[in-house]
Amino acid sequence: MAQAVAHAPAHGTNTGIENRKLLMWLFLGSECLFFGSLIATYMVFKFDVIARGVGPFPHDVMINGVLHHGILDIPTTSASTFVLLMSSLTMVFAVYGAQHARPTLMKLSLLATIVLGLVFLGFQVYEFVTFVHEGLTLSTNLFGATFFLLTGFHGTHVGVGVLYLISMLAASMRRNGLGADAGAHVEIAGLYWHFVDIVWIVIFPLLYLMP
Amino acid sequence: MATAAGTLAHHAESGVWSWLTTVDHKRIGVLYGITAFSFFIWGGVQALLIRTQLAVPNGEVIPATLYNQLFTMHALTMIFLAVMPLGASFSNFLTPLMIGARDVAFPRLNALSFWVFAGGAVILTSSFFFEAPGAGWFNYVPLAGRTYSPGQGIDFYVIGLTVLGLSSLMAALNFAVTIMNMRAPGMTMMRLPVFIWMVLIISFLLILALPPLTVALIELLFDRNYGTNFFNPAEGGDPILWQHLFWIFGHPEVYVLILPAMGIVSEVLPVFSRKPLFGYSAIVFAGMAIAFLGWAVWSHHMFTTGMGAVPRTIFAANTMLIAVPTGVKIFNWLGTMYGGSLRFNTAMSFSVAFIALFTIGGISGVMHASPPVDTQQQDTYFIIAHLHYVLVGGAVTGIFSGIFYWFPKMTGRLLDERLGMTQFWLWFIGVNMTFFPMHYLGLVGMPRRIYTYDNDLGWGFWNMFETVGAFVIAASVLLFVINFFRTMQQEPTASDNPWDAPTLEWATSSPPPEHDFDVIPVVRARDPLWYNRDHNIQAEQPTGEHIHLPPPSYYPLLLAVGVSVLAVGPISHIAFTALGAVIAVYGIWGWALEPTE
Amino acid sequence: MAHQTQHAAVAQHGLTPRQYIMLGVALTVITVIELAASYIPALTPVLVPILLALTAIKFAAVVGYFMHLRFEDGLLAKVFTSSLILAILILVALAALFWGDYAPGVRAARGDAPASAPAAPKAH
Amino acid sequence: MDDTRWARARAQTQRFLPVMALAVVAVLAAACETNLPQSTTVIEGSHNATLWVPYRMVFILAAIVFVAVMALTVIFSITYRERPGRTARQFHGNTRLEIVWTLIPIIIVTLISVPTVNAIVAEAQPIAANALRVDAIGHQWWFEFVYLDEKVTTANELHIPEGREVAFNLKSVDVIHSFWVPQLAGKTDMVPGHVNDIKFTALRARPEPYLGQCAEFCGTSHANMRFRVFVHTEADFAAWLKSAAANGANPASALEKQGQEIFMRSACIGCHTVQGSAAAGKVGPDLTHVGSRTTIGSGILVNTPETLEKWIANSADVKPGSKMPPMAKSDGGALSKEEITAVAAYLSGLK
Ligand code: HEA
Ligand code: HEA
Ligand code: HEC
Ligand code: CUA
Ligand SMILES: [Cu+2]
Repeated sequence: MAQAVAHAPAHGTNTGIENRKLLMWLFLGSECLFFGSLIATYMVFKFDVIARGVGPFPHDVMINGVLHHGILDIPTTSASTFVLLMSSLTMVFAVYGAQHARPTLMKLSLLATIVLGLVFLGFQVYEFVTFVHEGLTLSTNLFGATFFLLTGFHGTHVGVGVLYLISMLAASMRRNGLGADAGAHVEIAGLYWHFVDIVWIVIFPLLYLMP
Repeated sequence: MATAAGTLAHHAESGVWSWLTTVDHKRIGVLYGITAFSFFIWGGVQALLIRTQLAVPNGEVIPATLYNQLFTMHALTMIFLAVMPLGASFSNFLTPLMIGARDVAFPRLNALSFWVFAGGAVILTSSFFFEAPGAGWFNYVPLAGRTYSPGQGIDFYVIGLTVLGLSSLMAALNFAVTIMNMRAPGMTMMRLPVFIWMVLIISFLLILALPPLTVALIELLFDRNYGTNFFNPAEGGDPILWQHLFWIFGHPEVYVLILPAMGIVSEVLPVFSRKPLFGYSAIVFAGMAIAFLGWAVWSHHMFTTGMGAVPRTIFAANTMLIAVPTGVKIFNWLGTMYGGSLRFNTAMSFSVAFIALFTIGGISGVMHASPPVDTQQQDTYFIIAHLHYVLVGGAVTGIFSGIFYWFPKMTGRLLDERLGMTQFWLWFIGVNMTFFPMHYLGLVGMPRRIYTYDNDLGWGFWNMFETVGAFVIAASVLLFVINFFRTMQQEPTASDNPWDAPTLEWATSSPPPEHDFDVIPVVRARDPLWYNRDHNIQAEQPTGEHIHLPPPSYYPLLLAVGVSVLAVGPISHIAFTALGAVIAVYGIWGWALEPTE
Repeated sequence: MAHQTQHAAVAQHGLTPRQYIMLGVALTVITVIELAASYIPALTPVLVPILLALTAIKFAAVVGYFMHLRFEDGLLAKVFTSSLILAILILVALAALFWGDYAPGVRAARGDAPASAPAAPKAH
Repeated sequence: MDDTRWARARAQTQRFLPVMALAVVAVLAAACETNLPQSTTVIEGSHNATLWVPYRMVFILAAIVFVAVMALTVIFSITYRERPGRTARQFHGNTRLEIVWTLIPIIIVTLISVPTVNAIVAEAQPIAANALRVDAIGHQWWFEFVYLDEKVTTANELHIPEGREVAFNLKSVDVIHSFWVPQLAGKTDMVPGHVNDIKFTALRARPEPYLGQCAEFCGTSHANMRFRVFVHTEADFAAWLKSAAANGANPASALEKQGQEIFMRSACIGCHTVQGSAAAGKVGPDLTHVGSRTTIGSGILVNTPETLEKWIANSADVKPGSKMPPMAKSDGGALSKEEITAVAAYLSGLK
């Protein structure tokens, strides 16, 4: 089977894990701490806006008998969450295509992933712009600061991922594509992409759904 | 010679350009070493200025603001630009040699780490031309916020540390992969030299500890420049959050500083005791236990911030527990000396001194691990005594031991022993003269970070004494510098294994050829060369097989320039960010497309 | 060197395309459940545990199958999960430290009220 | 070949040793200092007494470990020195020993933990019913003390009764400071946005003050942020409270009168309070009884009319970074030399 060749295990490593793959997983471990710290900041200040009564607020709250409407747009964000989830699915197929010597599947899936990533970023830009119009900025209150920092850094990661995938797609258009190593290249890009997705899997319920 | 062994692709051997584009781990190690030692002297000069100001009560040598910048930059220089990269110098030079590999897993990434480090060092140090940071090395807010530090100093701190952190992260990832994946046949994990174990542990510590610092730095950057209020109590922020995030990084960081020295000592002691390391596995597991526990103690730097009784108790207990694995190491080193035949040359003397000096620092650490006791010791010279005993008496002493031990391997020359022993005694006396009285001064109430003190507090004598001690240390360091230059002028005469040492780096020539080993050695035991010696096993013969080495590349340098220029945007003009980004993107593309065959 | 690399060949299985799609659908369904749960007032008291549990499942599914971690050498799983656990522990510790000691409510009660009445002992 | 080299080096260093020993003795003889007003080992307050229990325990155990490790290092270094005919014994470890030296530190650490936890619990006791309540507020670079029930405000010099608990709320208006009177109590930080607390009982009244010092780096003049604590008998304290609650004294001479006028029409009143006058500023220390303080500038200058003049003329001269602007005309202020003399006289009279 052609598959066996494309899957050739890394040569000469003691663990049998390819160097770059090990590097990526270690890096993702580091990223856990990075987003962990950002989320910790968010959690530490979670109740501060309510305690101090300085809006805009993330969710509907009653303060001194007055109902303040939450600023978070859950339906829209659910849509963008779905988009990002689907991008993970298309990414899986890009890896699958690369590893099973099906370059067209790989390229189309990469393209789909890029497009979905861009759509997600579009949602985020829209959300940020709306919030700024409604008076939520970095300096309005700690919800603004923690929200923009956390989702902003997630968005930056998505952006970097999109650039990464575009480079990969461009490189795969060359005469000999991504070369013999295509499977590994795309797989490692995929690891990064999925990680960015799971960060959102955590952020979405934490920020948007929990009261 | 090197070329006889394999058909080696040739690269430029000398000249500035060859150093700028090198991806050879040994050369990168040398670059780290020379840069870091220069910064050690620079940090030492700052320390001498500090000591001069404190020599007498109401000293008037250095004004308050400059003094505050000096101790801040002294600590930053010593920690981030001297001791950490000195550790990196050893791990770069030695890791592939000691595990029997031809290079690290990602040679270009390795070069990038160095150049990004150089960029960060330039950024941080250049602050002296504008305004140096002056809020202490742990940079507590709100003092470090825009309101109370309106100048640019703190921005240099933030940018400099972020860039340096990036460099360390890349290096740590690289070394973790190298050690896990690139070992010679037979080099199982439990045969790894202890030094390599320590490098691996440090790599994990850095990979996991740097992100919280980065997040703290980003939040401070935003607070200072983009209007957020993470640390501003007036708007609901909390200065304590900075302390937590900083020390979540900061405590693992101190183990990053000490573990290389512990690794060095574990290599040197057996060689000059002429017997195997006592309790190898205990030492390795103790190293892991230290690294593991090191995550659960950070708040011991915050015992006086008004934490509740429960967290204080928990953090105190965890902190004290670290004495247990560390004690295991100390006693195993003593066990290594026990029954040996100790040859007290310079390398060995520094290693034995390490045991004594580090223990003193460790014990004082356990003393202020008790929160009630710490309320009397925190922010006094007792802490300064502790930190210098572990850092100077520990880390730097260990590093000197390593320099004397591996110098023949690195340069083919043996450092002069007479100068070496004189340096050692000056060092040992100077360190104790400078830092031991600090315990006493702390206990009689001298706070740290004061540029002046009154005559009638009874601190004058010992401060003068310490200042004299600091100059004794300087004399010692000066002797080393002289020794270095004198030795380098001589012909390389060192044999492959002048110490009859057991580890793989001594199986190749001194200095090693560019490809490290003519034939990758096979490892049969924990002390491979001793095993081979005792079992009369000859080294494998070269096969003439083609040895592939990665070609030099200027992309790491270019990319590092891009990153550094990009980073100074927030403290200069946004145009720099744009320019840096362009350079960086170009660098990445060139890097990705550059053939490595 | 061959002996070192042999066991690597066993790795690299993964799911079939069909299974991937099924998993994608399942993840979407879980997301919908999360969303729905957050809109049902009756669930409010148990919403946090529900969300945490569902998030954990999604997380594990993506990491395990999309990222192939289930089929990789155990070392990778160890590296990643230990990092993740550390991150979670630190997050929990910080939340506990701040909510326990310095939470806004606690702060207001302890702090800005002038200390005319004997303040409660600061036992965490 | 290396052998002769290092043997020679060793001979050299050995000649050096007696000289060193002599030096050590000489130095120790020269260093006998008895007056240590900020020493943490002098116990004059209940807080310091509580923490002295683990403190002492820690010291004793530390000394034992220190002596043991140093002794082993030195003994091994001497006994197992390389010598003709010696060969190193080859062994790899010893599990029983390994267990022993794991257990010993565990025992030591447990011994330290017990008094530690006891002291932490003792610190967390509720405040005594008759406690004196004081807000201690950190400013860059001075301390403000507000007696909550007595409604008295003072700065840099704290007066308390002996034998009665004093309970502090520790606050800060700007950056983090730390409240520390080594002989009475360990330190606790003053963190903006938080209110920390510390309480202690001074064990005895004495004429000379206890020295306090800010113990968290707080900027330029952190070194100059000191304060004094006067411990009185209960009766003396009551008298002090009474005088401290009174309005600022009226000027007693023409010069003082002139000084008062200048003070009241100058920038001073924007920052300083003199009770019973128009001066009600809150930026700087309360000056109602500044004349009765022994020091000014948070404990860095003895309080005399001359030092007051110097301070008012340009406080940054004596205290780098001082937040009080220079007042002398020569330094960009509004007051002439004579005017400053008058103001200083007025302030000296505010007993
Ligand atoms: C190389 C760096 C290094 C190392 C290894 C250590 C090791 C330790 N440190 Fe240290 N520490 C610093 C660097 C380091 N530290 C620095 C830089 C600061 C100040 C930061 C600042 O404020 O600027 C600091 C501050 C610091 C504090 C905060 C003090 C304060 O600000 O109030 C505390 C408190 O608990 C502490 C504790 C410890 C402990 C318990 C250890 C332990 O790991 C030590 C363990 C070792 C031993 C105990 C010796 C050997 C053991 C035996 C011989 C066994 C038997 C011994 C006993 C049972 C006691 N350290
Ligand atoms: C690795 C870390 C490290 C190292 C190696 C050192 C080394 C030294 N340190 Fe430092 N120090 C810290 C880390 C370190 N320090 C930290 C973290 C702080 C806390 C900062 C803070 O509060 O924020 C601190 C603070 C600190 C203080 C307290 C300042 C204060 O609180 O006010 C003092 C005071 O004496 C001091 C002194 C010294 C001295 C004398 C040395 C000596 O060992 C230095 C020896 C080196 C030399 C003397 C080099 C000289 C060589 C020459 C001159 C050669 C001649 C020149 C040529 C050939 C060109 N240090
Ligand atoms: C902008 C505010 C400001 C103005 C105006 C000002 N002061 Fe001050 N003053 C301070 C501050 C702040 C301090 C505390 C400085 C320190 O100790 O670091 C202080 C301290 C003092 C002290 C020392 C008090 C003590 O107990 O240590 C005296 C005396 C004093 N001021 C007198 C004056 C006089 C007289 C004037 C007017 C001529 C004046 N001040 C104007 C802010 C001000
Ligand atoms: Cu206030 Cu230091
Ligand atoms: Cu620590």
